Amino acid sequence: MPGLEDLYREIILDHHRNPRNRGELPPPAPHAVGHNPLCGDEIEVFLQVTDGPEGLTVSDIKVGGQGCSISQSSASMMSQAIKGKPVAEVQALVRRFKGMMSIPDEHGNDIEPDPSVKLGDLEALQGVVKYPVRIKCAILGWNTLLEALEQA
Amino acid sequence: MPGLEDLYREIILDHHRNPRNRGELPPPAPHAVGHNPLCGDEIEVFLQVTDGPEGLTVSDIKVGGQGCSISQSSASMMSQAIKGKPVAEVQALVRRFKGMMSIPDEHGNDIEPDPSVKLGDLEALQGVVKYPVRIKCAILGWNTLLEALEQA
Amino acid sequence: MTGHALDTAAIKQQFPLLQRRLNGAPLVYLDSANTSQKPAVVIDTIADFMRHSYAPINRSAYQLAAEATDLYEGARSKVQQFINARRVHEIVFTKNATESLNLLAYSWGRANLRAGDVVVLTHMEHHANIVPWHMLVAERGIVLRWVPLTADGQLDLTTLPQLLDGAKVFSFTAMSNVLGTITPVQQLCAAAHAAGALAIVDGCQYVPHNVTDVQAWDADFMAFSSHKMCGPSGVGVLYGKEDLLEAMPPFLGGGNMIADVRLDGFTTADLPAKFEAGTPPITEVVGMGAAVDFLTGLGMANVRNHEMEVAAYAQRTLTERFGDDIQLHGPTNIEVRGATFSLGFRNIHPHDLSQVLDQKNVCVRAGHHCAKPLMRLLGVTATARASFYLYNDTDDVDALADALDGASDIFGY
Amino acid sequence: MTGHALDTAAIKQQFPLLQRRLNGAPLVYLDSANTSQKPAVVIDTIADFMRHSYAPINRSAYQLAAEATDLYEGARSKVQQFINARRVHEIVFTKNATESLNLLAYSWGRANLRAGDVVVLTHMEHHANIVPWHMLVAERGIVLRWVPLTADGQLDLTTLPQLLDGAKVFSFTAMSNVLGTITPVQQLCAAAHAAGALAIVDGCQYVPHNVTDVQAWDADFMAFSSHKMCGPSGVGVLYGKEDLLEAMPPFLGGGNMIADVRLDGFTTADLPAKFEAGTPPITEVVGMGAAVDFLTGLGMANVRNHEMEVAAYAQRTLTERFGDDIQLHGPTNIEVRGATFSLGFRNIHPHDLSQVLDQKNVCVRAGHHCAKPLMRLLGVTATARASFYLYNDTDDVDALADALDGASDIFGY
Ligand SMILES: Cc1ncc(COP(=O)(O)O)c(C=O)c1O
Ligand SMILES: Cc1ncc(COP(=O)(O)O)c(C=O)c1O
Repeated sequence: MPGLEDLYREIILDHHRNPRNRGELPPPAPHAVGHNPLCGDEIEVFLQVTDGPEGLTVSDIKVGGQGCSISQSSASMMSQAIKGKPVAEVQALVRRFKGMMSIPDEHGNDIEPDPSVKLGDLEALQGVVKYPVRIKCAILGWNTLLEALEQA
Repeated sequence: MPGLEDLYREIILDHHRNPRNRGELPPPAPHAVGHNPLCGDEIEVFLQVTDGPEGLTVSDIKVGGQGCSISQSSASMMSQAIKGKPVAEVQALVRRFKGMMSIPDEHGNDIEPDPSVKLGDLEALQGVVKYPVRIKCAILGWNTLLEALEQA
Repeated sequence: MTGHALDTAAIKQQFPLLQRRLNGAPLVYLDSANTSQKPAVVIDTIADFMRHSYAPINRSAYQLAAEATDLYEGARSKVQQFINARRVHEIVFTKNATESLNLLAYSWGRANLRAGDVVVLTHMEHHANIVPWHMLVAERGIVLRWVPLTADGQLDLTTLPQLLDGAKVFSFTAMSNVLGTITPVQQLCAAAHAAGALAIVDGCQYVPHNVTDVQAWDADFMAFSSHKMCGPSGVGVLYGKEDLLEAMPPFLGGGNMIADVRLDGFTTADLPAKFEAGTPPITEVVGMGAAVDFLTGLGMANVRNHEMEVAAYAQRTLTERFGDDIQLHGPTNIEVRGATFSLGFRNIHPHDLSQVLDQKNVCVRAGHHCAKPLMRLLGVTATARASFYLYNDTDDVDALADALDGASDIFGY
Repeated sequence: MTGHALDTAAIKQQFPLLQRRLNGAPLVYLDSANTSQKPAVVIDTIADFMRHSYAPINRSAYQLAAEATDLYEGARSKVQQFINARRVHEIVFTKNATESLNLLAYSWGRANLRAGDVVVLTHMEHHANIVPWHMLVAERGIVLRWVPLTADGQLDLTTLPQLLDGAKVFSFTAMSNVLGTITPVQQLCAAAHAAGALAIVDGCQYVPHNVTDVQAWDADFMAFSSHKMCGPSGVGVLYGKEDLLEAMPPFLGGGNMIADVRLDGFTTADLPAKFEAGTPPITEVVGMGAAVDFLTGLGMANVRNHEMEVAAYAQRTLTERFGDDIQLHGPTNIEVRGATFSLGFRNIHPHDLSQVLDQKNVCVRAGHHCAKPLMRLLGVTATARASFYLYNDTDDVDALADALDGASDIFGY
């Protein structure tokens, strides 16, 4: 399908077909539900946050909900990328990812990419920026993650 | 002033300069205030309604308030025309006058002119119909009269 | 009246946007349930009005303003006739149908509804006919009851008398923006009245596509929007029976809606000004008048007939070509549905489907269509929706089918 | 920045309506305080948008809709920059300034104001900034206090601290639509904040004519309308500080303003969608963006300078030619006034005056200008108002003066 290769990279379709870390964690796991009010997509994020050698660490994450290939694969890749990472690193990754999605920071300014933060597979989502409506899809899981972290 | 002769007939300007029946009647005279919300004109109508040989009769009327030449002269002519008239005749005159002003009846239909009701000087106001904004001016005193009659 | 077929080729020519080519190919616009395209006559009326006749309405004595006022009020008469309202001042111009419904909930609702009072809605309402009532639940403690649906997406009326028992309001759509279902409006109004409830009709999806007669229905209120019926954005309508509108307190306060304002209070103007606070969408109302003329010229019975043909063709084509791979929500009986189809296709998420169809310039909306309660009932978070209007024809159905054909490639199903 | 003079002759050429001849003579449009005319670039933007790019915004994934969304949201950024708001989602599109002010009274007011709470207004407010508060007086028992005026029609600030003492809100106009008075907005905002009150600015008459900087003012909210600033009718703006807008409950309920809707309740979307329920005035917002570009191109400082020149010339000409026969309301100091003049002329009622001036195609508004409390203070029921904008020049002043000259004939004074 000409023109959409940028959006639907193979790795994205793979995460869409086989989402990683799917499931739930029982209460009192920190937990949040995110909605994309435009299309009805819903993502649930469950966390296990424990004290580790490098401070608070996301020792486990599960992702639930339903959505399109972009929101599902983005959340799936996100879960892989942050599992086992210290919260501080997770936050830096969220920032980096939002920067890639052209989302401004809390002051409305562009986010400069921090080269020390590695995106790995998540780079595959770069093509989404050309489809502004889909940015909301790609970012849904990440905003839900932030909300869940606030509960931790 | 070419074009406005139809509107500003001499008799209208005369009533404007020398309004008839100007003043107030003390309570408990039936009384109403009408506003033209578009331009701020205000007209007050005070009535004396007594039982006469032909039924309830407007034995006296006074007109107060401020407004443009059209609203003032229309109210002034109205006061002359109805003073001493039975209420039933007054109501027929209101209907006839509204018909001349192209105002539909309570069902939204045109009012057919009733030839038995004489307009007299009020005919001079016929030219107002060409100026839809001014119809509201011409009709203000008459609607206020109806309200005052309801109090009687 | 036998009516005549619409000449869709000629009609399409009248819509400049439908002549546009995107990436070298023509557009197939199938999102009219969301918002419709505008014929040249509407665009020209709007531009000409601003070029030659734009002026304030109602408040100035000069000729230019009188002309503009005549055009504005003339549009009100056109709308009155279009829906067969009894009086011209029963037509209130708002910014959209959403404001019209909120006006009812705020003004009529706050004046008449107390804790425990019942408002009946249906499971297929648009958020615009749900959220204003939710606000009254939170604020006043009113109670909502919901008319359920049958398996094929019609209203299930078996329990309607019980649902309406003791209700103050029955507010329902005349046509679902998701399922395409046309509801039996006249019967529903009668049922509401039999129970002593007001009947509020959400006419957003019905008025643009069918002959509307609020008097025959005996509807108490109806809300609809210009932008879905070939008119400009920025203007909606609230129809209301005169005595009901008269008795209601005002909603928005400001210029035009007052008789007098003093430091210590105000009195309201007569209808319809009472509900038209501030400078109205002057140009847009005039443009809506042109849209009404355009529709009247085509004949709404002809529009309905045309859309029934397209709907029947779409149903047949999509089912024949895709069988179990396609799921069409809503009634199969064309008599009780419009040409709006929510669909599921294989396992492709509607958002992805819409993106892929867009590669072929086929514009369909993916999402919850502002009807999340209905989505939950259907067991989906979203659908793709193809909605056809008077400028669409069977070629557009074929274009949709062809685009669907290619859609699964990329996802490898 | 020294700025440059406006080339009014060239500017007039850009306004099609001002080229119109009525009864064989050109129009002299002096009613821009009521609503302004539209430059060709705005009319063309609107028509082109409907011809080429009209589509739903926000809710669809296809390219046409993405384009329309970009144009719509682009206009929001333009408006943000035009008034120097900090964040783009501090700009909420409404249908007009009246809705913006009602939104505040309904949403912020009902969430925050209780019986006895004080709202301070001024004696020169437009009904749009009075009636919504009157409604809260009736509904909630809030108390209104009024800032009085000096003899020359400025705000009398001697008792302002006392008036603001204990107040929750100070809502005032930045420029009077009747007197032309420009108020010291920054000082008034500071006084409000010193008293712990919110500062709400009615920017309807200011924003179209001056450089506006809500951050420099430290205004909490500001309302204004597109149609008075060369833009289309049907769209207004509410500016609000992010944290205040965030904390407010929604106003109108429906599509676009929700995050989720269930049978038993709803949650709201983020700013600005939270306050933009239903299909917005899509085309009109895009048109407003073109108007903002047009104004920015001219330079608002240049606009203000030009209007000061015209105002000074008008004041001088009318006083010299008519002496005691003319009464000009409002300040004589051009520094604190715009080019809007309410006037009394001999004993001619404003309505008659406007009608007579119209014979010479001079369009002025007669009436109470939606400011009845101010009219009572001035001791009149109405005034005639001549208001000048960027397309007016000293020739228009002369045309007004000439028309006034002839006005008394018919009334025989
Ligand atoms: C000072 C002022 N405030 C508010 C308004 C109301 O604006 P709108 O009618 O566009 O809602 C106006 C204009 O009519 C005005 O001049
Ligand atoms: C059934 C129905 N009701 C209400 C609305 C709301 O209309 P608007 O967005 O024009 O206010 C819509 C369309 O969005 C609709 O389809």
